[in-house]
Amino acid sequence: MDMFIYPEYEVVRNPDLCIGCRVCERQCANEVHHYDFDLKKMVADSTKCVNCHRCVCLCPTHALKIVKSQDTYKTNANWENQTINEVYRQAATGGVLLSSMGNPKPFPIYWDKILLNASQVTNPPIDPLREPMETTVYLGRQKCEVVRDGSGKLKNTLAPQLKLNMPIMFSAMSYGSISYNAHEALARAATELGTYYNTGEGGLHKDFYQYGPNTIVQVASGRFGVFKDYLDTGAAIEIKMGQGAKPGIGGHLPGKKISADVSATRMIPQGVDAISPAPHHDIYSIEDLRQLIYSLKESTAYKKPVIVKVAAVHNVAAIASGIARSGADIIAIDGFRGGTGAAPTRIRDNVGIPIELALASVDSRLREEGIRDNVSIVVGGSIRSSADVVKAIALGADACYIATAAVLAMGCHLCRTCNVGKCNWGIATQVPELVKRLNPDVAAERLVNLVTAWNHEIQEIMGGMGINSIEALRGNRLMLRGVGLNETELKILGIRHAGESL
Amino acid sequence: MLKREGDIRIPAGCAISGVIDRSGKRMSGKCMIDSISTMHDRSNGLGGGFAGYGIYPDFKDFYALHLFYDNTAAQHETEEFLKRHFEIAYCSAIQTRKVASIKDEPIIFRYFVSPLPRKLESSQLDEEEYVARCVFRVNVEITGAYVFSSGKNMGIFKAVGFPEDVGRFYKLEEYEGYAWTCHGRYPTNTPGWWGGAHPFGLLDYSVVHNGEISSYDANRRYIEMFGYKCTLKTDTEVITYIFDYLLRKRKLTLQEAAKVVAASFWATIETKSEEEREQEVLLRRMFPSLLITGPFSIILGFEGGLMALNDRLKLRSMVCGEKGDKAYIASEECAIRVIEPELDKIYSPAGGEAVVYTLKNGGRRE
Amino acid sequence: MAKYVIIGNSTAAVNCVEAIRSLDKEGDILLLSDESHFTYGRPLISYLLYGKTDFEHMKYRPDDWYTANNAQLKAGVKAVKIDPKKKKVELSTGEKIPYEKLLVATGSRPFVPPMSGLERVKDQYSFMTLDDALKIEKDFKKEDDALIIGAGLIGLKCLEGILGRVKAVTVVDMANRILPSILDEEGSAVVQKYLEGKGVKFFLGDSAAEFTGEHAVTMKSGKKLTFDKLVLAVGVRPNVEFVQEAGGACNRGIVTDEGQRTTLPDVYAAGDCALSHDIAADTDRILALLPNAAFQGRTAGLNMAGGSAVFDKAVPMNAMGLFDLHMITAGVYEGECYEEKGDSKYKKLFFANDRLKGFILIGDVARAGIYTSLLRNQTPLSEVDFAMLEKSPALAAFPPAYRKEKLTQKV
Amino acid sequence: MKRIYVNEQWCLGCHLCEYECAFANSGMTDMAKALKGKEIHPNIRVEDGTDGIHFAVNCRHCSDPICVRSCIAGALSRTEDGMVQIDKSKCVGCFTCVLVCPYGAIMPDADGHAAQKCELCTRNLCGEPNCVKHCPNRAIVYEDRG
Repeated sequence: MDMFIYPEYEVVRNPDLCIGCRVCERQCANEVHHYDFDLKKMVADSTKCVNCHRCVCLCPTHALKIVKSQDTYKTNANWENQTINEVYRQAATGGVLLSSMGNPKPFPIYWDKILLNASQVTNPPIDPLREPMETTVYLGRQKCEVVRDGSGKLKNTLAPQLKLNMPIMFSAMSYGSISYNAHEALARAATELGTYYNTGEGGLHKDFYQYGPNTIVQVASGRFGVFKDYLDTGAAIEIKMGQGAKPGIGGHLPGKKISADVSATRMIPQGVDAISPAPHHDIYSIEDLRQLIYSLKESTAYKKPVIVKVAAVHNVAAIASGIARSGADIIAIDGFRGGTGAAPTRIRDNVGIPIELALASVDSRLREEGIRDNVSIVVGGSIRSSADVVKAIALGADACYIATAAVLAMGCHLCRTCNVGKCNWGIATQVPELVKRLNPDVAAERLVNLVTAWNHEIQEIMGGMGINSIEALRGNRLMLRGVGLNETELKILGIRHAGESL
Repeated sequence: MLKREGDIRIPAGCAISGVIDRSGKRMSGKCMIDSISTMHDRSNGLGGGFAGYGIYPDFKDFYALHLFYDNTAAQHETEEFLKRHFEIAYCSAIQTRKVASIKDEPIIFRYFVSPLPRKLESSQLDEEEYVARCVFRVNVEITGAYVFSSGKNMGIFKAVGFPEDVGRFYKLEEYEGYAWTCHGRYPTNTPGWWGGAHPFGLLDYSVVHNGEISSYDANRRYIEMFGYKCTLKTDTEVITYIFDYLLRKRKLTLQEAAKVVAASFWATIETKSEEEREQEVLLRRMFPSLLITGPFSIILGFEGGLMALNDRLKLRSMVCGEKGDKAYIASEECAIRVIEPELDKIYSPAGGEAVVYTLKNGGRRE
Repeated sequence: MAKYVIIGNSTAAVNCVEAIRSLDKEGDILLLSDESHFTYGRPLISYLLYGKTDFEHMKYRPDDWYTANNAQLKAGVKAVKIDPKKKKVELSTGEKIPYEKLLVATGSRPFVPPMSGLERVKDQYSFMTLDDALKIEKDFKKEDDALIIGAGLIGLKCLEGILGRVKAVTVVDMANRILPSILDEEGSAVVQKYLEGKGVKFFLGDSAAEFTGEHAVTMKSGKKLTFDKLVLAVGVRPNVEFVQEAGGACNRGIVTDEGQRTTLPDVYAAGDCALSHDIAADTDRILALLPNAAFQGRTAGLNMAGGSAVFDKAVPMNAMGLFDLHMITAGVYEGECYEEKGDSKYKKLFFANDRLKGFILIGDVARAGIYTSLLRNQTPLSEVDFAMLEKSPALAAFPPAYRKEKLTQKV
Repeated sequence: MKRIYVNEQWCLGCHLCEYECAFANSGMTDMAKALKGKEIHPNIRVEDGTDGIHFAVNCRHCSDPICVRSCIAGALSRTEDGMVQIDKSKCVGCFTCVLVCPYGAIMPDADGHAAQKCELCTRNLCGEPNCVKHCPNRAIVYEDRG
């Protein structure tokens, strides 16, 4: 018999408010709620609850809430309830623990220990409502020869670049891990915003080829859905070497998520597990990567920038330096808090390093080597707000990838059970009735709202610093100060402590 | 204790002025002293300086190195270094006069030098780059020595004090040049250091600057990738390096360099002709990290001319005036009127609008 | 001179005026009415007696309707003749009113078959007009026994109106069941049982042989009944005489085309006086229903004002309430039948040749219009999920394209 | 004129609209107080079809409304901008409108004495259709589509 584990969260219903409309019952794919005709009232089974808040949000009288249950084992700072429960689970199943979304453990969040500057007296703040405040970013290699034509005009010798209206893109989430409607929403929002979304490793559904100019197509170790049309359709190609949530680990999309459409898009049989190997089996070294980069460039006539995405790991600066010299146009670095549709819990929670430190060390390293303008740097892995974006850019990033914030905008409540495939918000699921819950009209609008709001905030913050173009913020670490950071941390981040003058 | 330039970054508000006679006729430095002194209140006595072009006709083929030494040990070490790398045509202390307000003067020396041919050849560098690198080495490696002027047939003169006092200190009325710039400094958090005064120069580029740029660290961290060492951490220093990089190393024109540094807004670029649009977009895409934001008005001095440039929002005052062959640039109109009351033309250039005055007989390309 | 003359002031007439005004804001409109009331909802007279409405609320249109539509009402006059050649209507007063376009919306009148001794009955009433109802309201007393001859729609609506006003009501009809025009036999029995539960006495399959006195009648069966008040609701006859005499074709009603044109030039007919083509039964007949009068009046009006409208969806249909029992019926009761019968439910759907032919709903009438639409549109049942519709009317049973058309765009 | 349109592609069949409608027309400001323990009689009804098909139906505010033509009492009428409205004081509950409405969108009210229908929340305090406002998936929208 399995050890009974008391649910971590409990559904609490206010009987005075519940009108028995049964919306919660209809909306819970986990079948937590049902109307008891004998008792003539709604009842809930908290053991099934994943705390996705769908019922809480839809209850018209706000009769529901979900609370952390108070049941506890004998208090033990070392053996916490969750730790004990995980032992019980593994003792019962013999399996690897799986989780989703980003690392929830209380590691330091460096963003929150960095403060921003503003102008006072000697240098005027700029009011973004009165003056232009530019957030347009071009991503790609900037290093090029100055060449003139006969009339003395400069010739464009730049490698292909991506133009972003704001330094924010939607990070890779594959069709398969997220739903058709979620993909459509991301594609439409990226198009409307003038930025990019990323197919992830699941190929690109035919319906979305129309959004190609705002699509980054990913080539990952499984090579799902990669063929000529796919590469030609995207605005850029991203080679995924690793992912912040699970560095060194491949992917595994269970067969039940391989619907007919997903199967066609990924070019794999329906209902069969989709396995992404941990490495690319044609890339065992940096020179192999260079070959793949140039293979992809060759096959797309050198018209598209190539992004190489790596997880933030200990040696990331050296790795990035190698990538910057391998023909990549953009390096994407994914921090250890990045989200995922499914990852082994132990990997998610223990592997990789914070994006803030990875970014700072990569940017510094590339500058020391004089090759920072070989590549643009895009960072992801828990960019939570416009302030994080501003700090990332001041540390040296060209742009940020957001995904967790994007799915939150679409409705996700971070219940972290994407791996189960029954997402009540219609995002991380392929079940038609659940997919339907995400109207792309609504989701795209919310994504546009979010990014537009962030961009306004970025402009406000820049204006406060007296900076009216995002280029002048990039790598401008003097705009940052640390609080509560030790010497090593400050040194890696390349910033001074708050209170230290300019 | 207050730190000096180089230890910390010093923003400053200031006054600038410049004049050029496009016919090439040389003027005494006195006109600049007169001009800057009208803007006395824009300085606080913590720095002033001048750059004169065409002042060393007798040594016009030699790099004129002006140095500050804190002590003779530094001087000896530096001179050893110079001898290893240059042929020194002439060297002497720079003549100064006693001015009550100018205190704590360092040892101030001038060398007219030319790279040793064998050294230059083995360095595989062009001559200017060779000189520039030597200047960086002195400034970075030799404690107590500082090269503050390194161009040909031009010289920078600066000190801690009000600019008009500095001018008198250096006896600038005795120098004659076809172009002059000057600067009165209003730093906000330094005791002022001689080397930190403006103009800042590298080779024949000199910059006087009024403002406080917000893009400083983005610019600095970028330009340092190309061998520049921002030892002073001042705006003027990084601006000078940016122009040196764009003009000398990347061979951009002055106008192109201005479009990098004070780029038109994207929205403005949209409204331009296709050709202009292409060029300006290209420049912004090639050198995004050299965009300078925040208030600035600068006069860039170079062999054969001056360029005036404001930040793109024009957050600092700057006017240009013309009278015959003479052209004037200053923070305030009064600084021009005081030396030329009857102008043919006076106007205020728009933000980001580069105004270039060059010698009629051919200075540098625009 | 009025461009448009309308004989009548009820449903067909009012809808005709509104239709004219939708196309012609200017042309003068004159309505002629032999009643002296503001236009009122004729079927409301039973509700007036039943107490569900009052004189004020019976107005079929708002108080400013005539002025808002720039229509003149000449009330209390009787049109007696049409001169189609001279295009004039003659009134009983001899006045001749010229017209460019004429609508005959003269309705119908009670039909009283010859009954021996009827002249002996002083307190006899018909139930057609507001004046009839007002008279009943005034005359009928709590202690009266009422006898209604006729168990059709008029008779039973009168019953509903007066049951609470008198001591007892007895209903007789020659037919052997009630509401034969709208119910099948089983349905009649259900309703009859319901009414009997309210204390109503029925004598069916029987008729008055002779009124033997002011308050007594002997039935054909020999049964003798007494009463205080007698209501005659045997039937109605359409008022077709004007048209007939003027040479217009008339059958059991005025013959019109689908645009409500009579055979006389510029003369139109609509309402209870005019024939309709019943598409459910594929036969021409009078469909004395208010919606039908409205559709016809509107069609006539549009055509009179120069439009081109057709009304080709006439089906018999009724929504009928007796006390708290509601029934909705339509079409004809032929072909295969789907039925559900329960305590509070009686439902029959008749279908043949891939079409719904008719239906009867008693009790639960919700969303009956979906069935009616199948009938009026002659929708092939193979195009819908009829099995689902049998259970309950639902748009879900229609093809998605139909729903898209109806629910996602203006209809 | 703005009308309510439904898109069954996005209807989840949650039936929230029915409760929001009932609440909107309850005249109360507290939903629990208005609806708790009561049977609701909303003007909008969700149909739950087969294969996960759901959609809400309420008055289409037809441009040539058959219910208005058929009303025996003149209780149904069309406002100047095209909304079909009901004057309950005139309605006698004959349900001829129920007989003719092809959408089944007009219905007997709670006590069965008169008809009721959607009046786009113009007669309550909402100001805008409450079903639209609370539809969690924009399956019901209030738009001018001609």
